[in-house]
Amino acid sequence: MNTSVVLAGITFKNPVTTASGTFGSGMEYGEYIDLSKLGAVTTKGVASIPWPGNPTPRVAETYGGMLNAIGLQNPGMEVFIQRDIPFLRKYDTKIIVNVVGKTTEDYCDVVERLSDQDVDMLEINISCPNVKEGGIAFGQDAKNVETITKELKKRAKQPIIMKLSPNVTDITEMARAAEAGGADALSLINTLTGMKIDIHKRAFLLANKTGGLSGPAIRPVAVRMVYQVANAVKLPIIGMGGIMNAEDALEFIMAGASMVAVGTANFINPKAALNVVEGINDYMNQYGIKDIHDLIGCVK
Amino acid sequence: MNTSVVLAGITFKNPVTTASGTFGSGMEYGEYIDLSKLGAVTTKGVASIPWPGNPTPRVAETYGGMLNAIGLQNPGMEVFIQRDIPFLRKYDTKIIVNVVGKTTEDYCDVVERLSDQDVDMLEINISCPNVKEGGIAFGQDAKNVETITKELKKRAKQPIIMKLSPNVTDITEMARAAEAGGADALSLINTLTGMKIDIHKRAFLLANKTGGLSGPAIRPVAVRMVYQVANAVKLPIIGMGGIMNAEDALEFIMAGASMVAVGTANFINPKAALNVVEGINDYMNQYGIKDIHDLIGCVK
Amino acid sequence: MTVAVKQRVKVANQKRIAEGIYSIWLLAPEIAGAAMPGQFISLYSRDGSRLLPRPISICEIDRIHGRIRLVYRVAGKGTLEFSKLKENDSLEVMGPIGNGFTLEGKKAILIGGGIGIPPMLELAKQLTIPKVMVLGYRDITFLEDEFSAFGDVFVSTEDGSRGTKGNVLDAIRENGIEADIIFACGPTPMLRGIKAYAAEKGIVAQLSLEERMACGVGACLGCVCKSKETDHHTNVKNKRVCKDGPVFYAEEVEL
Amino acid sequence: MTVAVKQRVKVANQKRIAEGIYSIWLLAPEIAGAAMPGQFISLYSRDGSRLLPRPISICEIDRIHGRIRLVYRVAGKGTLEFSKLKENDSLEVMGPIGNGFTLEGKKAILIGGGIGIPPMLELAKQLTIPKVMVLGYRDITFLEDEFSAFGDVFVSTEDGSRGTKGNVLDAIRENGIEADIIFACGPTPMLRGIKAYAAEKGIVAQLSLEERMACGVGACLGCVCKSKETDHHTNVKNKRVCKDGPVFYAEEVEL
Ligand SMILES: Cc1cc2nc3c(=O)[nH]c(=O)nc-3n(C[C@H](O)[C@H](O)[C@H](O)COP(=O)(O)OP(=O)(O)OC[C@H]3O[C@@H](n4cnc5c(N)ncnc54)[C@H](O)[C@@H]3O)c2cc1C
Ligand SMILES: Cc1cc2nc3c(=O)[nH]c(=O)nc-3n(C[C@H](O)[C@H](O)[C@H](O)COP(=O)(O)OP(=O)(O)OC[C@H]3O[C@@H](n4cnc5c(N)ncnc54)[C@H](O)[C@@H]3O)c2cc1C
Ligand SMILES: Cc1cc2nc3c(=O)[nH]c(=O)nc-3n(C[C@H](O)[C@H](O)[C@H](O)COP(=O)(O)O)c2cc1C
Ligand SMILES: Cc1cc2nc3c(=O)[nH]c(=O)nc-3n(C[C@H](O)[C@H](O)[C@H](O)COP(=O)(O)O)c2cc1C
Ligand code: FES
Ligand code: FES
Repeated sequence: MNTSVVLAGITFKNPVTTASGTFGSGMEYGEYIDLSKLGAVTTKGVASIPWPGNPTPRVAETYGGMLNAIGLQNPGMEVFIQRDIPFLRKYDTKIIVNVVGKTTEDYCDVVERLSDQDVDMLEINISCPNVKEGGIAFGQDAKNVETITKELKKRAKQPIIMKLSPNVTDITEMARAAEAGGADALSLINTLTGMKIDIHKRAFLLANKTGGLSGPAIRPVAVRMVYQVANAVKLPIIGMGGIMNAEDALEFIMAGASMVAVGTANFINPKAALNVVEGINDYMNQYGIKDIHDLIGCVK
Repeated sequence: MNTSVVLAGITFKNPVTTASGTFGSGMEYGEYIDLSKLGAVTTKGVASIPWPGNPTPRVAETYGGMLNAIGLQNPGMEVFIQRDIPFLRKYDTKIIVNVVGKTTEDYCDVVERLSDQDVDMLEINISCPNVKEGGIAFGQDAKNVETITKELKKRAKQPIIMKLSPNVTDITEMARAAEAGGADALSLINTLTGMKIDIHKRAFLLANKTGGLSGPAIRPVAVRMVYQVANAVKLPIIGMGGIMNAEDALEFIMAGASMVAVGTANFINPKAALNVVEGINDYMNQYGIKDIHDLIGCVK
Repeated sequence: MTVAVKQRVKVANQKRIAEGIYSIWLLAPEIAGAAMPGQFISLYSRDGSRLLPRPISICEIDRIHGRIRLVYRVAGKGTLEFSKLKENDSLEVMGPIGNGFTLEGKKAILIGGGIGIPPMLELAKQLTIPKVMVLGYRDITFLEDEFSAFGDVFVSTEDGSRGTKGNVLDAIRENGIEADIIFACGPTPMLRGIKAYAAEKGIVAQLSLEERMACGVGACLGCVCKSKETDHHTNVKNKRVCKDGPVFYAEEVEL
Repeated sequence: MTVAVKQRVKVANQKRIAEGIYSIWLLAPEIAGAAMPGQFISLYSRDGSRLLPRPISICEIDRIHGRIRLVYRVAGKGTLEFSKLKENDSLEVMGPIGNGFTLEGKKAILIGGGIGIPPMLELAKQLTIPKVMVLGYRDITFLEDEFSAFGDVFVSTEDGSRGTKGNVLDAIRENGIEADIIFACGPTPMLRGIKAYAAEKGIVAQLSLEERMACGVGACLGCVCKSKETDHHTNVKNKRVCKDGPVFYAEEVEL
């Protein structure tokens, strides 16, 4: 049985990674699961300098999901390079580094610095709804998507994954722009912008007012977008958005994702990503499927 | 205690209506609740001629929500006018008629025909994700929104509510376009486009492949959009999207909605809309709030 | 018809009657009092992540004790949840829903396919004309014995492990069964076959259809089937399975 | 520190100890074996619509019987669900989580405010130095008696219905309580006041903070508090309440 996939020349032992920002750099969940069993670990977004993130409360539960407005708190690329990359390299798994910035220069700085590092792919977060200056502003305009992709491709030695925002009228337009800019792969979806109000306090639940909606509540939107993009561009897709178990992951794979990322589910069950790996194997065994590629995009 | 609201000159005894398409024309749920206790009944979208809708399966359950791809099946305006308006007029409630079409002419035909009828407001559905030819295509382009609003305003004698799609990059742009076109009020949100795959059958769950996601799963997105629009335009807003109970409804009201619509919740509990009416009263009693207007948009 | 209120009812008892098949008795006097064979009830999950009702046919009605029986297959998470209910546990239901079978004819064949078998049991009890039952299974059989009190029972299995190898129509042909009316519930391909068979034989057939539902009360237009004539309510060639059905005359519907 | 696995545990018993306040004992030998005063556990809802864990402090540890006690207020739907659990029911939990109190000092004041009172009970049991307890309530008191086994107990209530009218600091001042260390858990305004008081008196204070959580294990950065110095892990002036806390020295954090 083959579950390994190749994205932009990088071979992953299985099609399961973690969704950026839900798994830190793997240290905490590394106490619960063997990171070597994952196809890859995708790390929390890292910027050129440390970011303190947003005021608290930063998270709120919603029906079948959650809102977060972490605001991309991160220790900055230098600490990340010194501490987190060596930590992850001890495991037999690929490393995908999620990159954030407020300006094009910011993104370029991080990508340039990481280009010499021993990491496998760079995932460019142009879709974070929780920081005003950057993130999503890049991801909601096709021209911007193309331009920034081009700039980063010039600098990166690793293949580049553009991570798309679902808060757009037509996600295929953004996907095409990323493809035109030379992206090697696409990740989708990031969170949907949402809000929760505490009716007893008559106040926003999040200090940031709005946050990013994740979890199983958004899965149908994510599956739809993966399907649309898979049928619009040739790039391989990492699908995510509300994957709680292998069945959910298989929906994304059948819709056209070559890999999947487990996000919010980690918070509910630290073994969620591992369960997805195992559950995909079980499914393939049950139906006698020899190669995961027979499932990728099999529903048309 | 005052719970009555005035939208575009029409007085509603309370701020609760039903979401179009989830309540038929009130006949079925009229067996469970007294329709006279609702601020208004909003009817299923009606076209100039009968529409058969999409093939089945048309509905699918999702985590904390559901997908539908009814495809705007409706008996056409003539039967609606002969049968459904007289039925509803027997109750002491306002009538909001949801209007659909495939072309601008279609919409104009229905609005013209309804303009002489004894109904209180017209809600224009330019946001249905389930019919290829019309609906959402109008609602995802600001120019189209403005143009069609203008055309309909010329023909309608009743105030016009434009119902907006959440499947857009910037909902305030569509709201402003509707305002510029002369809309009297806005309804939001319609459903988010989603998809579900049956991994055992390796097929789409809905015959239409995609459907509209509704229910509590989408509430944070809906509340966010209502808040954004309330702060962008002067028009009154009917807020909807995942309202299951009075607490949920109050989130919308505090975010800036003057009225709320109960949709998918009717399917889970035929008394849902009534419970919302009563629960809002209870809340106001509990906190000594004399006028619902003290709650509308109170969270800034 | 009485209105089906949504109510919380208690479980009288439940047992597994075959691999993955459960039989549950619910204490629901109002439903038992109003129900007709062929009607169904909507069952609601306790877990808020599963919102929509699960439609399950009424298998038996016990008016005296105010109870109804359901027999169902564990098909997914909702029915899995129901299968864990024990005596005195409660759950929310709405019903009875829809139009059941019309009791008519001179000699009947009651046909059930798979999980379409249960509703035929109450029909068998209430239908007083001469009748035979034809039950089609994939492999494992259930409820078979309970039907034998009401007439001859013929069985078909796909794997031929019991009765006729094949489907219910094979069993009918093999056993030379004749009648002037058919009552049937089962998967669509089976019903399609029966519709053709009834047309060929020139006899009446009442078919109980299945479709995905949301409201269960006729409001959402989620559960329609294609009808031959323009429907009075919808004004198009669609009928609502939940409200106008689930039982239709074969000629009324396109399958 | 042992890893907090997610596990299903059984309820030994539960009772309501005041209006809206429940005391539950869970059979959780691993947690009981590893837990320290001031740590907490994450409780998971059975209803899939509520995904995130509910953090609840450990109120008592019974190593001998492998049990832990939680005392909590019904604040919303999750705690309402927990309040209905009965003996032998089970629920999923993860723990023990976080860093508890450091047992130190010569003479201590243990301060609990409202639903911050429960974790002080196990601390009172384990802390062997001379100590007094100061418990602040809005109106209705709970757990008060159980503390008296471990030292003098002073109470404040907002409405003055018992003890000092006012807050815990009013009670401390009114009763002239002195110590070289404070251990405290309660609402942020209370902790802010205690931090200022401790600074003024030049004494050490360990404060247990509260913040909304998602992962509960230090991965999501949802639950941070502001720290005075750049934190070793985050490399910014933020510490994670779930992993680095919930107990911090007053000088470490900005409130
Ligand atoms: C009128 C009618 C009568 C029925 N009577 C019986 C019966 O007596 N015994 C029995 O075992 N089954 C019966 N079914 C099928 C039964 O409704 C489904 O097996 C059940 O809803 C599956 O729920 P689940 O949560 O276990 O599966 P899931 O697949 O998890 O359900 C997800 C959603 O799909 C719906 N769904 C899934 N399968 C079906 C289906 N086959 N038909 C309609 N909706 C479906 C569910 O209601 C739910 O909304 C009947 C269906 C209809 C329409
Ligand atoms: C470290 C720590 C220890 C705690 N110990 C106790 C205790 O011993 N006894 C006790 O009664 N309460 C304690 N709390 C508060 C307790 O976590 C909340 O009251 C509880 O989560 C409310 O859940 P709910 O579903 O009833 O409320 P809801 O409002 O429905 O919860 C919705 C979401 O918000 C979160 N939430 C709501 N209130 C709080 C809060 N005050 N703090 C953190 N998250 C919150 C919930 O966990 C959930 O994710 C503690 C909180 C923390 C952070
Ligand atoms: C707490 C939290 C933090 C996140 N941080 C990041 C981030 O730093 N960079 C990024 O690209 N996406 C981030 N995301 C988005 C996730 O990677 C993922 O796209 C999204 O949550 C949908 O997947 P899920 O529903 O499985 O969580 C974050 C999500 C959550 C919940
Ligand atoms: C079955 C179904 C049918 C619907 N039909 C219509 C319609 O005809 N016209 C319309 O404007 N919106 C229609 N909608 C959208 C709802 O009116 C509402 O905007 C949406 O469902 C969000 O609200 P909810 O989450 O409370 O259901 C339909 C929704 C559902 C679930
Ligand atoms: S399920 Fe809504 S009309 Fe039948
Ligand atoms: S809750 Fe995730 S870091 Fe504390």
